[in-house]
Amino acid sequence: MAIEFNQQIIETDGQGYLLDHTQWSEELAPILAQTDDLTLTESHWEVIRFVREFYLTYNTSPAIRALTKAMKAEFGEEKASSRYLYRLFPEGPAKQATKYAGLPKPARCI
Amino acid sequence: MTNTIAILNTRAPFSHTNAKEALDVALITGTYEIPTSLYFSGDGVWQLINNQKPSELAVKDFLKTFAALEFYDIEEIYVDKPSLEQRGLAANFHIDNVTVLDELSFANSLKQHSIILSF
Amino acid sequence: MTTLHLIRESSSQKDFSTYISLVSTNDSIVLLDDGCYNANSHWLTKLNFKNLYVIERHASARAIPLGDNAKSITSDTLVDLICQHNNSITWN
Amino acid sequence: MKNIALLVTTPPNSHLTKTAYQFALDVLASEHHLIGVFFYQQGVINGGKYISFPSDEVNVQHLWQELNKDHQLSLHLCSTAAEKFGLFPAELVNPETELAEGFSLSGLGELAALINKADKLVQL
Repeated sequence: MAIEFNQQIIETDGQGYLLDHTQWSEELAPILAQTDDLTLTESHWEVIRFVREFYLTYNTSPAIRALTKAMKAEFGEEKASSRYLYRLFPEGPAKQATKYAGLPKPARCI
Repeated sequence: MTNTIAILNTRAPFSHTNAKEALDVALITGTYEIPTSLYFSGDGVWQLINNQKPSELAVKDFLKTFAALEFYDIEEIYVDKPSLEQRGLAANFHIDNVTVLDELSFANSLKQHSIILSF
Repeated sequence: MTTLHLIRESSSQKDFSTYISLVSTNDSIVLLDDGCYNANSHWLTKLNFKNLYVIERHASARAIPLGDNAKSITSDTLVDLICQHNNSITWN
Repeated sequence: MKNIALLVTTPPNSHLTKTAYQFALDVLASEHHLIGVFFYQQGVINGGKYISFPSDEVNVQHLWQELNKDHQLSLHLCSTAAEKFGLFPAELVNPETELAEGFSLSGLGELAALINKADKLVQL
């Protein structure tokens, strides 16, 4: 599959994850979210930027528990609860936020 | 009784996939809140040495993931001192919180765990 | 605390030096698969280890003569040994 | 009685895998309980649907399948490893249909669950 964006063809896998994370830009995130009927708010953006930064630093997408632990340090207890994150990303914060952040699909294992 | 798991790494990072596969196990047991400790001896100590550039080999830089271990509650990371010495290596690692142990302390610490997996 | 050490390869295939230092007097060693080739090898006899087991069929299949230093066991004894020790290490 | 779990990392054509199988059989015949086998690394190839052996060689996959059938022993394949070794197309919605009968697809989380339940985890 592919998305046409800014006269560029961006390849994705069957579930909508970018095949090349370097092709991502912030303008692409709302388009990726739209395919799941999700409108991104500033709260979503906090998580998306955080997940992307996590990936670029550690070369892995965080599983939910690591995500909440890492977010706690940056945003405090309230925003780092998995309940809060699931409210934002009902299909699973680790899965969905990584998709809109242009990152590879987390391993099936996790 | 609660199990604690020790993952013993004995191979250098790139020629085998063992290093990465051991790390994957650690990230999962950490995620599942099983107390997880990492041990490095023999050629396994090379996994922690500073200034490696896996991307020059077209290998995904999974070594960067070691720095995220704290988010998986993995804070016990031990290195066998004689293994460093035999290879002429200084305790110069790409992550913090690594404890270098002499031969006997390394063995005693490792063998406290109810489950030991070696890779 | 006692550990069961499982050796499955000949020492010419694997560098055991890192594992040997983990063996303490009360531990046990089991030779299985190609690990049986170590039965009479210098490094092992030098350890002069009293709790040394060999899976009999694995050794006889390989025409490995067993001396008094090793106890021959059948494969099901491995289950008992696993349960009698606190943990096990596979010399990978 | 102890709960024992088994971690298998060698492919079906390796003699080491037969030793792992023999251990599983011995646990099942003992007073202890074998709570599951987790296939990791090259071990996942044991669950490949299309492996075949010459008729005069022992087919270890059949042996695993017998244990699954006769003892309801669960045979977990690490899904990431299974994908890497090409056991099924990554996009498949029901990849389990592409595995040999008796094997199931699991995350490493299943290994963690076995570790939580087991008194002993043996790596063979």
